[in-house]
Amino acid sequence: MPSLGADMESAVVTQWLVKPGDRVERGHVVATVETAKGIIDIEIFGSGVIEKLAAAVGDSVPVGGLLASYRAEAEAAAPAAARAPPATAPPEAAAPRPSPGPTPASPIMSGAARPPGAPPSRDSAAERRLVSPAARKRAAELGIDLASVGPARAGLAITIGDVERAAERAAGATGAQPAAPPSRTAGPSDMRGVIAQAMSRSKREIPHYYVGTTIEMTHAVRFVRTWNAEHPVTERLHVGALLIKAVALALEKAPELNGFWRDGRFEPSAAINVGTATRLRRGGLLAPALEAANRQPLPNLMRRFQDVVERARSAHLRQTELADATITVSSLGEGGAETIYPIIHPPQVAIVGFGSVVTRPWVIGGAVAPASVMTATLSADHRVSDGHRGSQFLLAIDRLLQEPEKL
Amino acid sequence: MRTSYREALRAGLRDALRGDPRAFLLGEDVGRYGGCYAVSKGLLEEFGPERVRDTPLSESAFVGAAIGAALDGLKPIVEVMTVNFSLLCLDQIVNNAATIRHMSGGQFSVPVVIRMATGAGRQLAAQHSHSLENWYAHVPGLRVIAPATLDDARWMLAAALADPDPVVVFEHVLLYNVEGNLDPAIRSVDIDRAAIRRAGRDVTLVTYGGSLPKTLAAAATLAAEGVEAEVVDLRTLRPLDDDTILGSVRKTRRVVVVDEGWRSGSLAGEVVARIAEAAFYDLDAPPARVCSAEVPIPYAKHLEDAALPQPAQIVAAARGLLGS
Amino acid sequence: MSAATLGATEALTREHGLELLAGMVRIRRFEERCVELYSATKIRGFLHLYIGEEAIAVGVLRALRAADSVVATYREHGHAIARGISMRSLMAEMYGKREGCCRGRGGSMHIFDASARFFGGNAIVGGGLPLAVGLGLAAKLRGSDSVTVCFFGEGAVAEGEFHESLNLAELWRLPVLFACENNLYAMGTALERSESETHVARKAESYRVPAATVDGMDVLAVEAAAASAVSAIRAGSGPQLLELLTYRFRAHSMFDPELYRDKAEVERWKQRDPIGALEDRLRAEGLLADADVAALEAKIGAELGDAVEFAEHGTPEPAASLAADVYTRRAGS
Amino acid sequence: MNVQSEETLRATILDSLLSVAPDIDAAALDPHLEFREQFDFDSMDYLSLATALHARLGVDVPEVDYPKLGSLDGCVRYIADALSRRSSP
Repeated sequence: MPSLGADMESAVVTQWLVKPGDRVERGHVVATVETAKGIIDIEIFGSGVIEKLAAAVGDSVPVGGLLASYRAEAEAAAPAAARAPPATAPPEAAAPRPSPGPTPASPIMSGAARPPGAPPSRDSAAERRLVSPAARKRAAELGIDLASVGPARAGLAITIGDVERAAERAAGATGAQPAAPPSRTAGPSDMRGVIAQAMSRSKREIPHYYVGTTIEMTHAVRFVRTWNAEHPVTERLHVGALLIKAVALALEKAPELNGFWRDGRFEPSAAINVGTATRLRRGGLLAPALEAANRQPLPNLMRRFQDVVERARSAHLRQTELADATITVSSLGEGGAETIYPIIHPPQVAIVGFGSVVTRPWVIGGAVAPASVMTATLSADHRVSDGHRGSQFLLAIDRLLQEPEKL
Repeated sequence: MRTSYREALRAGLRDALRGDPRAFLLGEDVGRYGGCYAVSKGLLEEFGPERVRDTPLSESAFVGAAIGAALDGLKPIVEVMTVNFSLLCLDQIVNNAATIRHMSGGQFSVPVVIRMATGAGRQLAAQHSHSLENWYAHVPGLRVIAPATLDDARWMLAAALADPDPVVVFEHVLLYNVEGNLDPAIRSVDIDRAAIRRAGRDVTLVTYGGSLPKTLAAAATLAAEGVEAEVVDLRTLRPLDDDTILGSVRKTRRVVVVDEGWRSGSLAGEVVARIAEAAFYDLDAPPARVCSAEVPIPYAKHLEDAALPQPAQIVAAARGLLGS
Repeated sequence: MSAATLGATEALTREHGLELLAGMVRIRRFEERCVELYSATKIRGFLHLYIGEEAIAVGVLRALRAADSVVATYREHGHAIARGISMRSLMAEMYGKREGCCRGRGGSMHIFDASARFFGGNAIVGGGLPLAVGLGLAAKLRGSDSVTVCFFGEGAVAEGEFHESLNLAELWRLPVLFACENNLYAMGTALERSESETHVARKAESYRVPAATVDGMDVLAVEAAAASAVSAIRAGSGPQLLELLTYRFRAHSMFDPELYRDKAEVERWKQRDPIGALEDRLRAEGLLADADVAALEAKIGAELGDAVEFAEHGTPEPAASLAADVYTRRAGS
Repeated sequence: MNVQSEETLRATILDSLLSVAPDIDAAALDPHLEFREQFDFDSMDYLSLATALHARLGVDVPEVDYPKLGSLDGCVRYIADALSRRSSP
């Protein structure tokens, strides 16, 4: 089983396209497997005759596990050196995306499966997903994530036609046919697995530090209430939008919290794209990004916020919206717990948590009085920033929320 | 009007000799013999030995002499029997004809037309069958044209003679016997532009010269399968008409270049490179080439056929790009 | 041969003698200045000097009319000057300037001048012979009586184009004078090391081309032979060939170690310097005084100084016009 | 308001609900039960529902009235009331 990305640990065989005795050529698609990110073709990395299928349809095979064996030309039976492209396409646009990350070496890469004389290095062409230049360009224009587009048939490259059909499906899905998902966005059944992998990786790899503070929300809550009383339903605000805007503005002065940790180093992001952790009704969560959140007027940001939350909950998000976030905000909303200690979503380097707004005793002008307050926490990557910077960042958010009309 | 490619060329020559007293034809056996491929048959009788001039087997001298005469303002039309023989006068074409205008700072033009037969298909083996159009198409200062249709055979010579610079004309040996009707509406052709010989939306087939009939046959086969191929006839191999080539590729997003030259260092390679440079993001599949096998063209029919681009290979290449 | 026998049979006037002398000295001084300028890196590329061979260009080209044509070699400064191309135009071309005769495209080896019907220096040995045949053919087809002179070295005799061209020119009876400048060495290869038959005139005879061997160091002899040949050709004799025996005093190009020839041999030939020989005869006949030489040198010095000045102040051809003149109508590829 | 029109209204409201939350099972919906309980609705969902109702029916629900949209029955009641208030002078 080839590794199709750093987050993948195993996949389920969904179809065999060859049987023992079949002749295969390097590059043939021999099977399809289902991963958390969708169904992916498995290409064979050498030529020969299939001897044995080691995994049956429905079997979950760990990365590096044996899928099948084949007899290479003039050689004894060898494990099938099947490799498939990473599910994540290379970046299309200027906006940074998480990279597929390094692929751990696996036994199937070694030994007789390699053609004689071939270097033991990874074959990037074999791993690469076949996408035509025209398809790449069109996908970038349409904002279609190529990972959500499949070829007309296994083994073919993704063409501009495939991209345009995917775009039509996506457009149809957001319109009259909500039942048809536009992309292979992770569904509820595999959502848990995706979260499990990402969070395991996060806890395994990222040295988190945590800082927290309590923020008075009287002004912010009153601002929203007044605004909403004065505006029709289509123009109303949600406290969450204020929080996102405050985070985004505070990030302008905290670049070490905004970006990605990749290949052993921090890549700061010029764009501030705030992911909003959105709980799904059937369990799990998604964090669609609000792009350039620091630069959008609050009403616009609110509309966009409402839009992505709605679409996240109705499975209409585009993959790009999930991949674009440079930081994440996790807000518990009303009626929830007071404090959350969130875990960073790799390859991001920080996540901000907001608890529920609650009424608590608060010292105002030397006297204790009831006030609306909220706990803000920051989990950040210690490889990139230190607690002191994190603390300053939270205090900046606090200051911004005290003057909500300026957001 | 029913005619053959050979007769169409002859009609063009006759027009030239009648229409311009500066024009004259010279080459090996163009006079009494009537031309190796009988293109100039009958012209000696009509125009006399001064203007239909047999030469000794001295390619360098008579091609050089034509260049010298052109330097002095005449309009020589040289026939070199085959492109293989033209290697004997490569010096004159490349070092003199192509350079003198530039080397002289624009003082002299070389309005010579050099015709030569090219290509395989008549079992003439390796010293009479090669396609070296790209050798000439490589050279700045030359214009290289390849009439592939009756109308082009009929009218390209006039356009070539009107060009003040040296023009090399390639006539594929398999085309000489092609027969058909000239389009009476056509009285001249534009040698600056490639021609779309068949319109289509699914894949572009770029070709020239003797490969055009094969490519059109392939397009017909593809059409029967529901694949609409657009066939671009380059006509002018230098300068290439990038606009027409790229326009077609941008429409179909797939391209097969059919070239009887060998693949390595071929004109097909140049066409593909230009497409990659200028239309990379319009491509839906890697450009493909169908070229001759990299062997000296062999004598035996089955071997010769195997060495040359054939319609089936063109069809297969197009199918490959379409995944069909 | 000695200076005393120079042009012994020719009657010589002072005016004629001074013209010939001035023609050769102009070439000599021009090239000597080129050596200096090359050393100062003002002139680059290959620079092939004609020093020692001036009698040929001066002697042969005096036979031509304006409507006649010249095809030369890459050692063609002498031919260009003798044909009347201005020193300014030549020097600016050496400098690679836009005011040069070829706008800096040609340089030393590729001098062209349409008004002089000078169809090029040609840096392909033998490459000019077919062109000369073509120019002759054009004249014949037009019915004009103009003649083409084609200069080439004895090295070109080994090329097929020499044989093809002589054959074709005679076959078609074309008005071409083939002027072979036999300076004994093709770069470093002596004639006897490259030819089974070292008499170039004999090769011409095998193509039925009338040929004569002439002392190329004797400007009067060259002049007489060329005048006779050109007049016969103009009258319709068909092509002729002159083998002009000469010697270059300097290296093949600017510098070479001259391992291929003996220093004593070079010195021997220098004793026969065509300029010195003519001077000697003119003085001997009382036709030349020191003051004449001084005046001549002063005049040529001024012309040369003006040419260098002109070239120095020329404008470099803008690189933007790089692709100009590749084609007449367009820049295309 | 007759039965017919209430049924039409109920269908429209249900449609709006499904447009906001297409993942809920309409067949299993309990009209009396709060959306919050049944479908884990949060304030953003209520805002979205209010926006959808405004788009379909032109009713602008003030923020203070969001709690009245808590269940399907509540929605029908509230919207019918709002519509009748709007139509009668």
